[in-house]
Formats: sequence, structure tokens, C-alpha cells
Amino acid sequence: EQSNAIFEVTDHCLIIKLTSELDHHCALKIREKSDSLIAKGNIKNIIFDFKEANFMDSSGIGVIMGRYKKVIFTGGKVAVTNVNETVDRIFRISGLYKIIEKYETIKDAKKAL
Amino acid sequence: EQSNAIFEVTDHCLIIKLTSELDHHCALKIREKSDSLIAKGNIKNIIFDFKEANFMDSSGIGVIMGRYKKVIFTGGKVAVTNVNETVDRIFRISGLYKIIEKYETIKDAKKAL
Amino acid sequence: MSETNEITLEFDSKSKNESFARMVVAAFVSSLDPTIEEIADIKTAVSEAVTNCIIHGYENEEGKITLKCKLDKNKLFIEIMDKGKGIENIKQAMEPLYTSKPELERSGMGFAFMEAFMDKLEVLSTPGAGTTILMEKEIQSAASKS
Amino acid sequence: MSETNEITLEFDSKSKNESFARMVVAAFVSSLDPTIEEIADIKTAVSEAVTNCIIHGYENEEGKITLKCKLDKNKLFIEIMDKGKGIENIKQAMEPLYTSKPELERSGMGFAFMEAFMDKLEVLSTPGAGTTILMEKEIQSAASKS
Ligand SMILES: Nc1ncnc2c1ncn2[C@@H]1O[C@H](COP(=O)(O)OP(=O)(O)O)[C@@H](O)[C@H]1O
Ligand SMILES: Nc1ncnc2c1ncn2[C@@H]1O[C@H](COP(=O)(O)OP(=O)(O)O)[C@@H](O)[C@H]1O
Repeated sequence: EQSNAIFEVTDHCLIIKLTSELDHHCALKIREKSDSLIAKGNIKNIIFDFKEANFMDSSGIGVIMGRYKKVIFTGGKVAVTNVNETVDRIFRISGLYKIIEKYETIKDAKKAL
Repeated sequence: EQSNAIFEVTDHCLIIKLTSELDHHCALKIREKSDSLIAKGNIKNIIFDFKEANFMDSSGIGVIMGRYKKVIFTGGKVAVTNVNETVDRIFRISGLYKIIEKYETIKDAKKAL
Repeated sequence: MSETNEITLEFDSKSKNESFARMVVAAFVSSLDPTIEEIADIKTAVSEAVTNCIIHGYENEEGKITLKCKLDKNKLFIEIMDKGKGIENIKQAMEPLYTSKPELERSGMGFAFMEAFMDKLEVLSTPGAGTTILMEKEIQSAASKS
Repeated sequence: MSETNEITLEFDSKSKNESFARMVVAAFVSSLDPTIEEIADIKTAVSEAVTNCIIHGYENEEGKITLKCKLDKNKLFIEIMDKGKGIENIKQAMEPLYTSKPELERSGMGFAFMEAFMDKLEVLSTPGAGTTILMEKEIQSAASKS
């Protein structure tokens, strides 16, 4: 099966580049992989990049909130990047922008976080 | 519903630019429209352009053979252009290249016919 | 020939079929030439309902999910059914942010999204017998073209 | 969880559903990440069988077509069924270039394409009761990856 995301850690920042639609199926895998990386202990912030993901549903909200709860205690932040109109609408309706930040590109997010 | 093809007549040549997959559903519409144009009497050759059509099945073979039979009596020819690998395979297996010609572009076909 | 078109799809309750179900519905409505936003709305609603069958209806055990779609002119009717555990309190279940499975990181926004993205939502459920979700949406782009 | 995945789709015998049926099967196998050629093979075979149900089985009258797909590891099983007129002489029907409807510009290549593009083809038919097409194909690209 195709992978659902590419994971990179640089400067205490976990970058999750989604490569498929972020639904429940994909969320399960993202959760598992990212939590094993977070458990290693040197991650402060998380960036979810939507460049290759043009769809998300409420399971996506769940997985992002879940990771947010993990990093908030250590002063970390969560950002999303390259969000298209469809995904943006989901974020707006869900109210998630109250706790996460949106940036144009990964580079912008890394600079701001 | 979306249209299945764009029809143009220039220099006694009917150019049928397919804009959807050439199956039975599409073939019915192509047959109807092209025969009403052929009935007007000033068409010699026919070019089927596959630039926007990346799929064809045996119904496509049927509709091309049908038009071929219409123009062959008046010395006309049938050509296909911009054929991708998938569609090309169908033409090869069907043996249709024995009676029609393949060209890279519509321009090439018009020059050669 | 009649103006309606109807399909019934039965598939296994597996998370990898969530994207499959979305693609099927998107392909089904494509003949109406809907806007990108309309397709996104429908895909999201279908995704929520199918995910709920898998997680809540069958609680990740084996089961069959039935998806019916009907087009009547420019109106889309969707029915998504499981024969799983059912819902005791439908009113509570439909409250925004309510979830019975917070441990699975559910956001409780499924029903809210179905309501937001479709014109009509109805939930029928019998505890122990299963749940049926009925949704309706007019494809505006199709209406304005004809 | 078992390694197989199975769907059953029932749809109206209408020519616009030919492309829908192709899309459904393409979406169903997509989890195996098949090559473009493999997808084209499968779409062509499905298109031929579904078109035959519409033209020959139901002779353009109303009817229901059933499409079943099963994935068992990297093997795809497809069953396409109509409850239409059936085939009197299956051997003759399967001869290349044979068609009972030349007036509809049928090329008589449908069965030949199904045979060419799939690993196995079986035709079951009872005159007056209907026709069932069984096809099989191994997704080579999936096997070589695992
Ligand atoms: N198909 C179903 N079968 C059983 N219970 C369901 C079903 N769909 C929804 N529910 C119940 O309704 C609640 C709310 O659903 P929803 O708004 O989609 O949120 P979530 O899926 O995030 O929990 C679920 O937590 C569950 O208790
Ligand atoms: N589902 C079906 N129901 C009844 N007859 C069928 C069916 N499928 C095929 N046939 C018969 O088999 C013949 C050959 O089919 P095929 O090779 O697909 O060619 P074509 O569709 O171009 O006629 C058809 O002309 C028809 O007589």
C-alpha cells in the first residue's frame, strides 16, 4: 500500500508531509508514526503540510488535535501549511484555527514557530 | 451533461476532437452527430483526435469502422491523432491500423490525407 | 428512459474503504458536472458516515456497509447503512463535539459536518440492529446550467 | 483482519453508467497501486462486459446490473451479471468478430478484449435468465512490490 505521509525532523520540529487524503484510515497511521517520533523526546513543534493532500474530514481534525495536546504541555505549537480551499473550509468550520496557525509554506511556518 | 466531442469541418475534412473516454455511451453520440454532418455532403476525410481521450474500448472501434465505411465509397480516408499508449494498444490488437492511419498531430494528418 | 439513476454498493467495514466510498459517490455525481466545492461537500459527508459505521457501528469488527445513491434530476439522495450496534440516544449523538470514543481521538464533529455540507440529514437507528443515515443535496451547478 | 476485500455494486442498465462502473473498479484496485497499463486492461474488460449487459442482455430496456469485485492478496476477481436475455450459443458468441447486432455498429471484439486483457474469462449464461461474466487478473506490480 502507498504511504500516507513523509515524516521529517529538523531543529526540534516534526514536519508531516501528507501524501494522501487525511481521513480516519490515514489518521490511524499518522498517529502511530508521529507518536513514536514524539516519544523520542526532541520534538517541540509540529507542521502538517497539505501540499499533496486535498481532502480532510473530522478524523483529520481529531489527529491534529491529538498531536496538539501532546506538544502544548512542553510549550510546543502546531501549524498547517499549503492548505487548499477545501481543507481550509474544514479548518474554519471546526474552529481549529483558534489553536493552530496556518502558513503559506513550510519555510514560513518554520520561521514563525 | 458534458459534451463528448468537438466537431469541426475544414477543407472537406471532419475533425472529431474527443473530449471524453470513447465507450459505447460516447460512441452513440459521436455516431449521431458525425452522420448528420456527413449527410450534408461535403466531407471527404475524417480525423479522430484523442488528445483529450485516454480510454477506448471495442465500441470505439465500432464507431470508427462505421464512419470509415461511410467515407471509403467516395475515396475518403480516416485518421487518428494524438493517440496515447493505452488507446494505441487497442488499435493494434483490433487490427484497425490496417485500414486507418495514425499521425502525431491533427496538422500532420491534414497534410498527409 | 427514466430520469433517475440509482446504485447500491455493499462493501466490507474496513478503513481503507473510506476513500473508496468517497470515490464511488464522486464518480456517481460526476455526470451532473458539480463544482469542486460540491464534490468536496459530498465526499466529506460520505466519509463521516462511512467512518462512523466502521468505528462506532461495527467497532472495528467485521461487517458490511451499504451505500445507496440516487440522482433524481439534480437532487442527490444518499443512504449509508450498517447493521452494527446502533445509537441509544440519537439527540445526544448529534450534539456538536459529542463523542462516545474520545480515546480514539474522535472529534465529535462528524454529524455536524454532515449537516453543514448536505441540505438534509436524517439519522435512523435501533440499538443492537444498526444505523441508517439519510442525506440529500441539490447540485446547484447542475440546476443553473439546464 | 482478513486479507480479502469485497464489494457488490448494483446499478441501472444505462449507457452513462459504463464509465461509472470503470471508475468504481479502478478505485477498488487502486490500493494495490497497479500500473497504468494494468488499470487500462481492467477498465477495458469491465467496459466490455457492462456494455454487453446493456446492449445485448437488456437490449437497451430497463434492468439492473450487478458488479462484484474481490481482492485476495494481489489477485482481482470480477463478476458482472445481468438478468437479461442470455446467450443461446456461448461458443459462437465468443468467436472473435462475431456480433448479433451489426446494425448497432458492434465490432464483435468485446469477448476478445476481455480475454486479451484479463488472465481468465468464464461466461455463464441461461437463455431467458441472464448472463454472468467471471474474470480474474493478477496485479503483477503489487506482487513484485511486496
Ligand atoms: N453508525 C453508528 N453506529 C453507532 N453509533 C454511532 C454511529 N454514528 C455515530 N454514532 C454515535 O454518535 C456519536 C457522534 O458521532 P460523530 O458526530 O460522527 O462524532 P465522532 O465520530 O467523532 O464520535 C459517536 O461518538 C457515536 O457514539
Ligand atoms: N450479456 C449478454 N447478454 C446477451 N448476449 C450477450 C451478452 N454478452 C455478449 N452477448 C452476445 O455475444 C456476442 C458477442 O459479444 P462481443 O464479443 O462483446 O461483441 P459485440 O458486443 O461487439 O457484439 C454479442 O453480439 C451478443 O450476441
